[in-house]
This record gives sequence, structure tokens and C-alpha cells, in this order.
Amino acid sequence: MAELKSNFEPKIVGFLCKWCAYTGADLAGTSRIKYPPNVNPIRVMCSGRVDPVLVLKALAAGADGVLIAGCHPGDCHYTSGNVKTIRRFKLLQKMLDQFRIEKGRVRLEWVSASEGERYARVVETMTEDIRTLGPLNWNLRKEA
Amino acid sequence: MAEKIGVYVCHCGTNIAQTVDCKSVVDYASGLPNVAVAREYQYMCSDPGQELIKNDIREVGLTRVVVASCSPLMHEPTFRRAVEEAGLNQFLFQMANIREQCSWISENREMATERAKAIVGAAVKRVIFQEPLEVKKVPVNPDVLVVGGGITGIEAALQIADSGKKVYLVEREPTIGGYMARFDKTFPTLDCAACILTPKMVSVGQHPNIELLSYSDVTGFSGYVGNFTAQIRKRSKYVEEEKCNGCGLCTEKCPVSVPSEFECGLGKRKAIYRPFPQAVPNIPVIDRDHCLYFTKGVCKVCVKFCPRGAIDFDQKETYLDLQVGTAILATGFDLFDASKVKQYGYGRLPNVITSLEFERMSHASGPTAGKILLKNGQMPTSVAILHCIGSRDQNNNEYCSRVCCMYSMKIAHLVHEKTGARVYEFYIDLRAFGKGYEEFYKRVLQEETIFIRGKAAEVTDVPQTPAEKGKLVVVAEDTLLGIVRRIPVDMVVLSVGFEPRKDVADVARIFSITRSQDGFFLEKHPKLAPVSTASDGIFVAGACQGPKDIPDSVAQGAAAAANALSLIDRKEVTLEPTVAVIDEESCSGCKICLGLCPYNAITFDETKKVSVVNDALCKGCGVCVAACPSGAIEQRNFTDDQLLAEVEAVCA
Amino acid sequence: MVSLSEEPAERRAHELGDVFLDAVYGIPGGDKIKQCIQCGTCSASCPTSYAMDYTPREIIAAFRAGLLERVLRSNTVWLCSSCYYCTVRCPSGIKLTDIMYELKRLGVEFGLVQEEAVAPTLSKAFVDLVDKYGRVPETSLVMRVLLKTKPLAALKMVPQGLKLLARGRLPLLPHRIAGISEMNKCAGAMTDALVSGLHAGRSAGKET
Amino acid sequence: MKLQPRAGFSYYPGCSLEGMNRAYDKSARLVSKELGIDLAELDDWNCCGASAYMSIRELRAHLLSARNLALAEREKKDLAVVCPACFTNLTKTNQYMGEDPKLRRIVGSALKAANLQYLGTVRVRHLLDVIVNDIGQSDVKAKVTRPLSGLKVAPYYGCQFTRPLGEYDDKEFPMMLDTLLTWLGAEPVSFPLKAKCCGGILMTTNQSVALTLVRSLLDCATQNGAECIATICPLCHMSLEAYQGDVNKEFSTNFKVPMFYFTQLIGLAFGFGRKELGIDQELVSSKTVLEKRLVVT
Repeated sequence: MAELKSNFEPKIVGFLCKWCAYTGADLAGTSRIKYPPNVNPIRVMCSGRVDPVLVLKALAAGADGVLIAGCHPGDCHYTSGNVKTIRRFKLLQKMLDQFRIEKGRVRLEWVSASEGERYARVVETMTEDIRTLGPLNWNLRKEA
Repeated sequence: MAEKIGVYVCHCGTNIAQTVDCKSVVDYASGLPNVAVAREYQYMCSDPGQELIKNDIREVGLTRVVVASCSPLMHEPTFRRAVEEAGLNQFLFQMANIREQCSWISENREMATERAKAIVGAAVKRVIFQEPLEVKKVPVNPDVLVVGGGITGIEAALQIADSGKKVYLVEREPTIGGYMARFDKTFPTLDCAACILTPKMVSVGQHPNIELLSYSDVTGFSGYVGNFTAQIRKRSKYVEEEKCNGCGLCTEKCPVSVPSEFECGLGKRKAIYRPFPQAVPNIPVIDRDHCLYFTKGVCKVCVKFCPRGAIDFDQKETYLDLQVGTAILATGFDLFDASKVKQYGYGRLPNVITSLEFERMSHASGPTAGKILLKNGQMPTSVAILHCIGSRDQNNNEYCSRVCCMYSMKIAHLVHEKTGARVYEFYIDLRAFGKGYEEFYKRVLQEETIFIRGKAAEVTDVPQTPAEKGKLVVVAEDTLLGIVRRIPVDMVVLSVGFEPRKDVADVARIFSITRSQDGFFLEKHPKLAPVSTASDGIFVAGACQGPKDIPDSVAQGAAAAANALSLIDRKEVTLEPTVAVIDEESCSGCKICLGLCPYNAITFDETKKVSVVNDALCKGCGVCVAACPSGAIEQRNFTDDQLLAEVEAVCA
Repeated sequence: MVSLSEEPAERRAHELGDVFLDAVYGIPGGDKIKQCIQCGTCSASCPTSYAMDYTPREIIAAFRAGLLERVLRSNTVWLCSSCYYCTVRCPSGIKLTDIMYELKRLGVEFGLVQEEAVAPTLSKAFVDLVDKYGRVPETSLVMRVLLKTKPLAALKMVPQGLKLLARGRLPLLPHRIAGISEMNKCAGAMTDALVSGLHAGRSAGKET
Repeated sequence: MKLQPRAGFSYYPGCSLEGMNRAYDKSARLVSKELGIDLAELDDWNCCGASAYMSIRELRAHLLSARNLALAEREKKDLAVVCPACFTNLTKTNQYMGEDPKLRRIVGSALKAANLQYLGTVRVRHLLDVIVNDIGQSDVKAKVTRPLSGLKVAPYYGCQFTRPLGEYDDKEFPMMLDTLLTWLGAEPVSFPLKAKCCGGILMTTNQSVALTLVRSLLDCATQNGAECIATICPLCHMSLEAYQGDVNKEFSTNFKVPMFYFTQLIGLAFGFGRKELGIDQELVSSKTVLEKRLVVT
């Protein structure tokens, strides 16, 4: 069992806002910071664009976790897009609770354009956390 | 209709190819549905690389293109142009970032290659759902806003104004001139700062194309490239600018004397004052906190003496909206507060001063009329200059402030010239990188300045030997000798470093621009777009982007001006068509989207009972899209279908 | 210049070098030592550097150059009085005081200490007493150290001791804490875990 | 004025307060009680793993501190400490265990062998910090019945009160003791060396170096007009008091500077007697100074 877990490579979908998080992730690369490859970046204009349905669909499609990353509160390129993300995220967490999906699987993080190091760290800890949680297999769970 | 997709995998020299097996990625891509051609090439961004794409579009009849290379922030515009040139709509192109977010983050070739395949796979799936879009063109307002009237802002404003365009120059202080107006000489040429700055200040004041808004700040900034609205707050000077002729009688007669900020508190000013005689505009302001009329309701001496009746105690602050097409931020820096590092005794030991205080002392029209004096009025016989105060220090600012080495040597020269005192420089590394700088270092060495390689650990007034009695003792390791030295001196000058302005976060927020780790404004690209920002039409110049000396600041001011002028002369700019669109059929009229839009771009059509997006105002954040309960709103080029295609591809 | 006979010693120093590097990097924040810019703030902030064979900055330089003998045979690390000036002032964030502790430990472990130095003896006596009683009876500590290092000095201390005794400031009977056995049980468990490699990356030898 | 009862502390005296610095312990307990600070000695505490121990064993030094922290956590109390070296060691372990998961794991599993655990909830406080910041000016002043008017005191902090981990005061020029002294009516003199090192443990191992440091401290204090020195560290106190004679011998000086633990000065101002505060155990007589300033009993 333990061995099974350690071989498990989590699949994580990362929705990164173009202005801060995606640029921060670029900076991590430019600075040659090494981090696990488990988060697959999908670029959106603003973290506020991330519909809860998108998150649920990602989990249903086989993702073991979802990362939403945007500008720090107060620094949103669109003034207040991320404030709406925060509100929406709370709602989303309630939904996930009802589906009995562990909290650590879906995370909201703030990464500014200058925080390459931070982005790498976020990816690292999230990957490790989900590795500990094990595969989600949401479709199988739903059936059970 | 079956799509024909072309996939191009870039080696980027060895940047990608070293960690990613490009051949294997190409093989993988060839096997994906709808992929008609898959190729690899050493540099896709080069002309031959772009030709590959163009040829395939013409010859093979590609309908979609995916380039797997660097970040879209680097070369998306390049490839879009190439695609468009070959006759395909530029939005039928998608970029797969396998460099910044793939090859550079991994040392494991196998893992990196797998990740590259996932990223390319997602782009291939996504591009199928992409639609041809038309870019929107909007005219550019030729007026420019320049924020900050230091040497950088002055240079930018003059360059633009001289080309015949209108400039609004906003300055927070009562006068323009910034720090440079407070310096004595400038390195390495030893030009007098005032001699080279004052003529430029006068030109700004008199230029028909420059509207100078002093004692003012920007409180709001909205719109988009080419069409911004800036909200300016003009603080009350309590002096009517139209009436005042700058005779200075009010200042002369004012009975209140307080420490002058311009003189670092070393000299006095009145409650109605100009910071210095060459101020532009040459109009005094009343300092409410000290004016007897405002504090005690008495005096009015200035009113009595003003020959033009220009004093107006009831003047209110006013707000005005300016329409501009571009903005240049030249908001400058703050100096490190030396009292934060208690070991150097600033604020406790009287003859420990900052470098700016030295500048004022050395300035011919400063508080000591250019004489270098101790607090007891005597000339020092020995002076220590301590480098890196607040800089290169994890306890304070990690970065090098870049100018202190040179200005410290300038101070050494001035002390030598004016007092003949023995001068010590305590340094970690000497950074004399500019034109003529190394030569200046040699000159100061020749003047027998004593350089001690070691950061000063402290300045103490507790003597250990009779020779140290009554002196300031600088303690440092002479690292070239490996011994700790205690050097008794009369005066210590702290070479304080640069910091971002205290309100830098607020300014960044107002202009929607980002900052780098050190707190300064972040440029679009450190080498290739040093004065641009991630926000089109907003430029940064000078020390607000990072510590800079005068030559570099002036160069950046001019560069920002050139960038703004180039934009203006294009006459129109294209806007990303990634706006929100509402499907009238599906809209239920719930109005949720109205309150969410940060730009008030959505209105409600009362006759049709549906929401309507105003294209010109929509900035394409997609917040309304995510919120629409009936799924009636889509964001162009970021549709649900497109994002889901990516999600499914990476989860497969 | 290098004679053949020196080779084994050099090799030993080389191998030790890696052990030492790992040990220093391994303490909390230890790898910041890589960022030393040799500015000398530590040396000039150090109250005892004037008496040191090598300044603290030179210790870092020597350490980087692999001159371990020089680092540890010098009196420098044992002259550190733990005033922490270097730690709070270091512009590179190096916790030099903590590193000095690590170098002391390594020196004791590998027998690389100055022969005439008293400090290692004191530290060892201190450890023995803590392990025995759980606390340090100061009288026993001082006597032990002096008897071991300078018996004559111990005699000289008698009047001072009598003075303290007269003022009720010298307790003669050490107090043993109740939890001494549980304390040593914890320590034993830690050693076992380290030796069995449960906590990889932490050297076990020096904790025995 | 009635003092509000405050949440209690586990009191950690540390080894040197059981030894040569008993007067510090005695006076600390006395004035704490008077100020309404509930100090209950931590049951069966052990050595903090002080510098001499740290010099031989790193992990076990942390383990020693961790046991004390675990005991205090069991009492659900913060830890009040008087010895700055203990303060540093306990705080360091507390902080490093929070930051370094590996250390947390190693020390945590060792504690388990004695059915102990430490979750990291204890705050380590120095008693001076508690008195100045929790009790505060008005409550301290309210207890002063015999102001130390005119008593010129050099406030001596030593090293480890603020360095490296005491975040409540400046690391170069602390002011907390100065402030407290003014509340007591005393006159803290300017003492630029107030946070410099006394040599500490070097007094036993490299005496000539330590004596040099003590000399410069005594020099600086007396030249600034100090009649006595207030300390907060038992080791500093010992260096400056017990070795004053050695300094005089070594450097042909004639220092006779009485030393007070800061708690003794508080006690004097509160009207307690010399004996109650352990001042009778001093090695450099304070009689003349106290008589001159009318605070003698």
C-alpha cells in the first residue's frame, strides 16, 4: 500500500491568471528553480474567470487536485477580480465538502509576478499533500 | 470539417532540447487527431522558423497552428503575426509553453519530456475550439501624463513636449527638481547639479506644451491603452497661482520658522515658503500645520504684505479629470532611514550624518553655505564614509543601491577639496561600472583617500585609548589585513541606499502595474522592454523601477518618452478581442453580472430584458462569465469549450 | 612542496571536508554560509575577535577553502562567547553563532581542538553533569573543570569560594531532578532512531 | 489601585538561580507576587541545554529545552524565564521546531519515549518583558512606596536578552530596563555599552579576555556617573560582581560598583528589605550608595 502511494504521481490542473500567477510561474523557470511537474498550467485572464463548474469538471475528468492561483488581494489587474474568486472559492469548498472531496485537493493561492520561488513552493507542497491523500478517482467514488 | 493542425516544437538552442526530447514530442504530436504536420526546429522564432509555419499554411493548407516553445509572454505576438501573414486568422494559433514552465524547471529528461507532451497535447485539443476573431482598433489620445517631476520626469516631459505633444506633469511637492535639486556636485564629472538641472526646470515651467500640476497627486486612473482618464487632486497652496508673481515678500515677512524638509532639517524655512529659491513653479505654499492663521487664527502678515492679494486661506483642494493616451511613471525613490540601524549612532551621535545631509552642507546655497562643519562649528580633520547603509543587507534591503559607491567617492573628493581632512571609505565591494567611473576611483585614490575593505560594524563614542577620546570610532575589520581596526574620526557620513517610495503599493494599485520582489515597479522585460510594463500604454522610468544614477535615469526618461511617442504616432492601437459576449437567447435577465463588472461595462437593456456588454469598456477579465447562472456569457478566446478541452487533455 | 607522506592526511582532510560541509549546511539555516560576502561585519562586531588566531570571517573563508585543521585547531571557535552580535548584524543572514556551536561539536567529535584549551573540557563536564542530574550544579562544574585543567588555579579559587560560601551562595549538594531517567530515556530513543537511520540526513555519531 | 489577576506563568528559574544567583530567584518571586504575576515553578524542570551543552550536542540540547516546553504545555501556561541564556535556548528550540520539520520529527519522537509531546503552543517570555509590557507603567508605579530618587543606575542588558531572538526590544540599543528604572524613580545613566558582552562563560575558560570586557563595562558605567549597575542576566551579574576584584588586580583599577538584579531594585522601590531581596548576599557592598540615596533599610 505504502509503495503504491509513493509511485502515485498526482495530476493537478492549475488555473493561473495571466498577470500574476502565470508570470510568477514563468519567473520560476527563468530563475531555473526546480519543482515537480505535476501541476499542468492553464492560462486564464483572471482568477475570477475560474467557474466552480470548471473545477468540478476537472476533478470529474480525472484530476487529483486543482490549483487556482491569482494576484494577491488588492493587487488584481482587474481591480477586484480576485475578491470575487475568494467569495466563490468559499462556496466551492462547501460544495466539495458535500461531495466528500478533501479540502487539500483544491487550493486557492496568491502568487505575484515576482514570486517565482513562492510558486515553486506552492506546487511542491500541494503535490506532496495530494500524494499523501492518494488518487481521487472521483468517478469511481461517485459510483460507490 | 476536419481541421488540419500544424505543430512546431522549438529546441530554443539547448534551452529546451537539453531537457526535453523534442523528437519524441514531435512523434507524439504526429499521432494526435487532426494533426497534419509536426516538426521540430532549432529556433522557431527565427525567420526560417517562421517560414516553416507560413509555408505549411500555404502548402499543406493548415487551419490551426500550435507552436511549442517559450512563454506566450515572450513570442506570442511574433507567431500570431507570422500566422496572419500567411493568411490565417491569428487567433487560430495557440502557444505551448515548454520552456519557462517545462524544460527550465526540471533536470529529469524523461519527466520533462512527458510534461512537454501533456502541454502540447492540451494546446492541440484547445486550438480546435478556437475561432477567428477580429482585433479592435481604437484611436490613441496624443496627450501624455508624466507622474513625478524629478530629473527623470523632467527629461521625459521635455522630450515629448518638444515633439509637439501635450504633457501633463504631476508633481507632489511644491516644486519640481526632485533629489537632484538637493545635490551639490554630480559624479564623475563634478558638474554642479543646479547648473545642469535649473535650465531644464525653467524649460518645463515655460514650455507651452507642458501643463505643470505641482503640489498635486494622481488619485485615480482608469481606461485602456490610448484612452485613459487620470484623476488629479490639486492640494491647496492657499496662494492663487494666477495672481502670485513670486516676489517672495510673504516669505520674508512670515514670522514662523520651522526646520526645512528640503534642507534635511539642517536649515529653516517659513510657514509660507518655496523649498528653494529656484523653485518651479515660483509660487509659495502655506504649510497649514505651522501657519499661525491656521493654528491660532491670528497673524495674516502675508495677506497684509502681498502686493497682489494672492493669499487665499479659503482655497479648497480641487479634483480634475485628464484624458490621456499614455502615462509615464517617474515617481522616484525614498532614502533608507538611517535611524533603523542603531549601531551607527545616527540620531544619537551628533556628527553622524547621512549622505543627503552632507550634500546640503556642501551645497553653496545650503545651510552652511557650502562649508563642511561639525556640530560645534569646526571643520573636521578626519571623516569616515560608510558604504552600504541599508543596502546589500538581509536585515534591511537585499539589493545593491548601485549609486552609493560612486557618490561616496564624490563625497570623499569634496571633503578632501573643502577641508583637507583625512578621508576613510569603508566598503564591501567597489562598484565603479559606468563611463568615467573607474577613472574617478583612481582620482580619489590619488587624493589619498584611505579605502578599508570591510563593512563598518558600528560607530561608538566609548573610547578605548586616549587617542579615541572625544572622537567617533568606526569599528570594522580590514579584511585585506585580517585585523579589526578602530578608526577615530570627527565625522561619519552614512551612505544610505534607495528604497521604493512609502506609498509605492498604492501607486501600483492605482495604475494596475506590478512590483518586483524588492518593491520597485516591475518592467515588462528586464533587458528588452525596460521601461514598459505589463499594462500597455503605461511606462516606468528612473529610480521607481530600481536604484539608478542620474545618467541612467535621464536615459530612461528619454526612453519612456520615445516609447510613448511611438505609440502616439501609430495613431491607433489594437485591443485584444478577449471580451465577454452575451447570448441574448440564454440570458435570463437576472442582472448578477451587472454588479460584478469592475468597469461598469455591462448594462441592462430594459426593452429586451437582457444584459449587454459594452466592448469598448470590457477589459476581458471573465469574472461575469464565471458567475452567469444560465451560462449565457462567453469570453472570447477563453471559452468554456476551449478551457475544458485543455482540462480534459491534461487529465486524460 | 607537498611530500608524499602528507597525502593521507590531505585525503583525510578532504573526506572530512565533505562531512563538515554537510554538517554545517544541515543545522537550521546552515546553508546560508554559502552566501557569505566576506564583509567582516562579524569580526568587527565580535567582542573577543582581538584575541582570536583567526577572525570569524577568516574562519568562514578557511572553511570554504577546506582548511579544516586551521579552522578547528585555532582558538577562534572556543573564544565565541555567544553574544550573537555577528548573527543579528550579518548582512547575509548567516547564523554564525549557531555555526560556531556546530564547529565546536565537530571539533570535539573528530578530536580537532586546541590542546591547551579549557573550553572543551568545561563543555564536556557540563554535559556529564546535566546527564547525571538534569541540572547543572555550578560548584561541581567549576571544581571539575579546574581540577582537570589547572589544579593550582583551583587552589587559588578557595578564598573566592569561601566568600561565596559565607554569603550562602555556594550550594554544595547537587539536586537530581525526578525525571532524570525519563530524560535519559528520551535521549536514548533519539540516539537509537538516529543510529538506525530513521532520520536520514542527521549525523548520529555526535549525539551518542 | 487594585491589580487585576493575570493569567499565570510557569516559572523557569534555570540552573544558575539555584546556585550563585539565588538572590535573583528570591527577589524575582517576591516582586512578581507583589505585582500580581502568578509564577508557579515548572515542576521538575531541567537544564535548558545552555551554550556549553549546545557546544557538544545539538539535538540533545534541543531535546532538553523541548522537555521543559512540553512540561509547560501540559500546564497550559506560558513560560516566564529570568535568565536570558535560558530564554534564548528555550526560544530557539521553540522557533526551530516550528520552522524545521525534521527537527520537530526527531525531537518529537524522542519525547514520546517519556510519554511527552510538544505541539508548539507555549510562548517563552522574559520576566522583564512581562513586567514592562503586561503589567505596565501605572501598575508598577502604584506599588512604588520608596522611589529610588536620584539613584544613578547603569542599565546593563548583556547579550541574550534581545539577541538573537528577543523581538520585544531593539537588538543594538534596548530601552526596556531604562524605562522600568524611571518608573521606579531611579535615573538610568547613558550607558552605550549596555548590550555588549561581559565575556560570560569565558570567565572560566579564557579569563584574561573576559576581564578585559568586564573592565570596559565598569569603565563606561562609572564614567557616565553610574553609582551601581542593574543586571537582568545571572551570568553578567557574576562576571561584574565576583570578578570586580580580579579586574582591579589585573588592571590596577579601583572599582567598587555595587550590582543589583533588576528585581532587587524593583523590590527596594516597593519597600522590601535588603534581606528579603537577598541583597545581604552581595560581594560588593551597596551600603554607601543606598544610604546616600536614602533607600537603605
